[in-house]
Amino acid sequence: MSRLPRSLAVVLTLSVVLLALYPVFGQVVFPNKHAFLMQKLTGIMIMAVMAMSLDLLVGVAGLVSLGHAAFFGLGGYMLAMLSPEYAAANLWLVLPATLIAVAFAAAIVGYLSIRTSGIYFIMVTLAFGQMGFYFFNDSKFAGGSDGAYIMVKPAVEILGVSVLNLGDKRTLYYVGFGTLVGVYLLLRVLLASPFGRVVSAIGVNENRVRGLGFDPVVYKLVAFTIGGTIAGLAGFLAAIQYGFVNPATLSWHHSGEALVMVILGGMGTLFGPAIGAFVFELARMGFEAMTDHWLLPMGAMIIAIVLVLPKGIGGFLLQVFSARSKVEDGQ
Amino acid sequence: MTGEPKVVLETRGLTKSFGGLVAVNSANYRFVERQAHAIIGPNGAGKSTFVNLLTGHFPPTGGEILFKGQQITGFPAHKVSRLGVGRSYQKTNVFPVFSCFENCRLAAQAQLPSSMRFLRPAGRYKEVNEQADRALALCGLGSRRDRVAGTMSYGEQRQLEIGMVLATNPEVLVLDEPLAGMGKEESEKMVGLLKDLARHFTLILIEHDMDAVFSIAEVLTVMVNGTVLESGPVEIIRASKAVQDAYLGDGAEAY
Amino acid sequence: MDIWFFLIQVMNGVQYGLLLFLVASGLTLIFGIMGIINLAHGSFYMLGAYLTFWLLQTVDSLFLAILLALPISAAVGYLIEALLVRVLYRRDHLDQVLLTYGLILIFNEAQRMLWGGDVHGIKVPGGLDWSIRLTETLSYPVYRIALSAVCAALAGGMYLVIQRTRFGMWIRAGASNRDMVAALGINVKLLFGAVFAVGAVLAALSGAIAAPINSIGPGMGDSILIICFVVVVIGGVGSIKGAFLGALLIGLADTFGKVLAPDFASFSVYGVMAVVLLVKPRGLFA
Amino acid sequence: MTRISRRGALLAGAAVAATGLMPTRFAIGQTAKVRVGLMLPYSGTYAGLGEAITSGLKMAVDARGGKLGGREVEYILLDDESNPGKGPENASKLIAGDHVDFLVGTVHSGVALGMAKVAADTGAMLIIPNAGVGAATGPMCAPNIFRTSFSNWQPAYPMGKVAWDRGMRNVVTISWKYGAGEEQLGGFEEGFTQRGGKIVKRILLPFPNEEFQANLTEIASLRPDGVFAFFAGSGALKFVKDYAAAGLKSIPLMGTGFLTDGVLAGQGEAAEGVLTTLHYADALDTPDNKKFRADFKAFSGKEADVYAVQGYDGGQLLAIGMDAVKGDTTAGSRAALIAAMEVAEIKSPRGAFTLSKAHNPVQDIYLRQVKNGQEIVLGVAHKALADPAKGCKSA
Repeated sequence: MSRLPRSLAVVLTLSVVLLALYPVFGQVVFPNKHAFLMQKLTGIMIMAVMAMSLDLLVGVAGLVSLGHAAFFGLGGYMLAMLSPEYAAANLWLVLPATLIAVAFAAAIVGYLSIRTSGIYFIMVTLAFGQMGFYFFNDSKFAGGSDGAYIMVKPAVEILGVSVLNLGDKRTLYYVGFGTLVGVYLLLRVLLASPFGRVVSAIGVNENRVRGLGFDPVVYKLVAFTIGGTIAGLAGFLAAIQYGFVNPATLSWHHSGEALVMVILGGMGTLFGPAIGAFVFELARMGFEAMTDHWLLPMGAMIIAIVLVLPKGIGGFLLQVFSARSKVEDGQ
Repeated sequence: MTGEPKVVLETRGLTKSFGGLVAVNSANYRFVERQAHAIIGPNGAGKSTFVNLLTGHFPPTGGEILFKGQQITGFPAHKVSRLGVGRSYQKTNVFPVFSCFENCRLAAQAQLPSSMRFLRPAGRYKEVNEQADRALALCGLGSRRDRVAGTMSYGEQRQLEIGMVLATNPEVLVLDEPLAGMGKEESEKMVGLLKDLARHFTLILIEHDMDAVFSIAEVLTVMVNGTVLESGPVEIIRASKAVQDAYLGDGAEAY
Repeated sequence: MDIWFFLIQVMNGVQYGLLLFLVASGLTLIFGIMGIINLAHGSFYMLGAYLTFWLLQTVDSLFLAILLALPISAAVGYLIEALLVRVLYRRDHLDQVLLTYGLILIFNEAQRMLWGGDVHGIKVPGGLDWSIRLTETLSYPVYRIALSAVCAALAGGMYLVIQRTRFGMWIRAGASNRDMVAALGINVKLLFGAVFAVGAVLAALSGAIAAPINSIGPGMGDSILIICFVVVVIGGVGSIKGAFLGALLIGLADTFGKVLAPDFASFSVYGVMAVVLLVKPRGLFA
Repeated sequence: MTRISRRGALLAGAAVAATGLMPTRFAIGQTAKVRVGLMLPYSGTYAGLGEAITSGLKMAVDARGGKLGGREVEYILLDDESNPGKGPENASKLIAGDHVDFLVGTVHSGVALGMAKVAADTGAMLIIPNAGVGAATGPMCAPNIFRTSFSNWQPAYPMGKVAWDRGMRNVVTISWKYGAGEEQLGGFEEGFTQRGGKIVKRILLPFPNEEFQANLTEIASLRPDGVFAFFAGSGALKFVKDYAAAGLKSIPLMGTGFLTDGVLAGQGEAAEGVLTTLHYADALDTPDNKKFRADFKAFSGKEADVYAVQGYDGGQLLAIGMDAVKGDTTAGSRAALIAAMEVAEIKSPRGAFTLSKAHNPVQDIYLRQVKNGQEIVLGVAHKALADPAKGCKSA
């Protein structure tokens, strides 16, 4: 991934700072809606993490998955299953355990699906995703179709002293924010690494990469596993936020929404899918507030964006800002 | 180096059939170190299939391939490439969104023991960078280092294609129609480059342009319908009546 | 389960499979020829059912209602192709996915605005509203048999059209090479518009003729969509023959899954798909 | 795009700021409206149910001059899409974002559980006007959670006795494989087997699969004395039709009222003779019910159904509570509010009922049958039935 145009980097940084400061000024700007908006933004940031993790597969490695939500959901279910019923789980134990379990699941699903490609890959991932959905939907031990509850949020303690109260909305907001920024930076580092370069190249022309001496299957599998694990992290946080997991979080509808966020935001740009998550969720919120028939403007908006902005919002921003920086450079 | 000519790459009875159609039929080749070996033949003669077999892109139906005496039959493409058999493609096959340097750097990166490295930026591997720059210089694109590949002229992209192969640090270069679709000027430049390369590498060249072939290659093999019609030093084959009848005449007309 | 009931279950599976084939055939046609992943295919299925229900309130004959619903569906399909889909041919598959996803939302909302959120049923037309006695306790509804016959006849017709006619030849050519179709001097725009309309009609027809044994309600298009994709992919994208076999396979898997392994019934369909694709990564007839 | 939505957010913010000038807390004066959040399905399969509940509740409030405890009422409607994945999020939105005094909802059990979870966490007042999930007045029961409808067990249990009394000994039960289905089948099976009846087979289909043919064939081969089914909405419509078309009418079909309510017209002749139990019947021949039905028709333009009744009773329960505290919704009078609601006797169109310790109605369950396309009330199947509220600590 090439570096972002400087002016775009500035704009994005400013947006992130604004997001970071929201809990401070939100009370003043939206006195009535503040608590709700903070909660909503927390949820959106978690979805943005999910969208970015999917972008690693779809936009970078060219692996269009329609089963990504399975890992998101699994992350949440792991927390629900590992939490004692009426006591707090220890985050330092449940988080790594969750991530390992999700990574394991992603590696198996990836190993089986990566032998197919194109539309077949989409469908195989869909099949595995739906299997995951039905596994939790039909099984008794995790609440079946009614879902399961995490009655007490995990404790974050260092040497027996609580350092973070995940029950506090503002704390959770910053946990979500930190995860968003952290995952973005992590993925940037990853994409700049030798591994990331190979994966990016696979997304462009897999056969050529093979000809150069790399085995694409292995790289795709590792990328799939990393993406799935990050989605699991997002699902883990989402489960903490509402103390609730439901099979619907694994279903293809949820995968589809994440995919829409990625395409809408601009595949392969990483920041784009995060923006896509914000646009998608905020637009839905806005349209819902405006009209009962909110699906109509929502559908129209998606169609308009796909017709007008072929590379998504992120691609559009890149285009605008790189044109501008050329002007600035006197070119 | 003197003495016995050393065979780098060899095929024995190499055969590939698709369904009922035999594309390559029991091909026996010996590619000698630092020799430029051209394979010519009419369209559909099985040249490209042969290249794909040689570089592991297709598994053969029968026969074997030996690299420095070692069995590599059925090795996948990435393994063959890492052993030192680099190839270029008939259709331009560079990464258009990457810069020239990045194209070569990625190719050079294949020489790292493993690319499963996740944290240190790829651009900070000094030896990889040096190798990429060497390859760029060799293929004549040193001045184009930071150009985005997709924005360059067709001829330059073909050059870059060769540069990428060079960056993988190969011993054998398998070039599939490097001159295809090039204008006269571009062609001349490329022929010059190939002549240069012929001094350093074992060259296996698939090409239609006879003038280029005669000026570069030392050994010539003519393939027709999947089988070897004739093989030997360029001058001899060039004079061979059978070859002239079977291929060169038609080929010249068709060209 | 004795042999008699086993055979009846096979019949159930085949009947369900034939219906699935009819819906999926339009999807695989559009998919194979135009390279378009049409998520809105299920919406046309819904459209056919609702149009039939709506027209039945005025025309009083199921046959007539279906006959009237088809040209309307074709027109809607053609318009969507001409106004929206056409813009995206040179684009990435995923842009088409996004576009047709947006269309689903619009279709669903339009359905709600036009016909409300209630669930409706259509009476089985007189003459077909009786059952054939199979065992002491079980009868088989004649309408289901008629439905299977129609689906089978359409499948046969489709086979003939594709194998024997010029249109079919274009279709086969288009599936393998889009540029070649253009080279043959065929108006590709018109061909694609027609194919999209035909796909829409096939989906609408399925929704319409299945309406008497189905319930007509919101979201009916979404649930059929996924199962159709499963069918298409199992058969091999673009292959009508594959869709036919895939549909029968899924119909039988669903039927026997429910009876023999009820705890894994939901798995059965997806399990079959996963296994097929792991063995033949491009479907049965790619 | 981002710019537009940002502007939209600013506009919304300005609007919010404007309303923010008005006092929302009772403490400032009785001018503020009571905020009632209706979180119900307004789209999708259950949209009609959501609308009926809304109309019923509004009608109850309008009957009191549009006021609760002397305060005007403001409704905040939110479409829950029957999406359990977003249940807690939507409930939080109403509580934290819209500061509702009462949360009312919903139809889908999974969503209702999410709401109950949020209500338990935040202490918000919740009234469930439909979802029958047992846990809401079972393990998750709480002082601030009320239900004016039924528990899934409740309408199904009395059918067990009915089946036994009618001479059935071997019965097949069938439903979708999800919470409500299994709870309803459980209710019937408990009532039937405790008298000695035998469940030949319990068939559970993947939700919301509507292709029943394979299972109907299976039922035919099992030849039971009767079949008890729980389906709702389009599934109910289709199941009853397919059951008849498969020639199974010689085997009596039973279910809870959801098998026929609202879809009877679509089922047509196929529904003839189907036996159902429910806490309400459209044809209930009481003055209260007749008046309610006439009023509801005038109020909403639609025929009343069980959902309208449940919404209406939700409104009545609200009114009783708010009258007791004279409209004071502050924390100080919360205990009084809850106490008044707990002992309320609600004059429902279904017949008067009270609430159990777990806050679920203690109500009569009627036996109904479809005759000549009409639902006929055959009598009371079980008088003043209370849900056992398994797992509820306060019951």
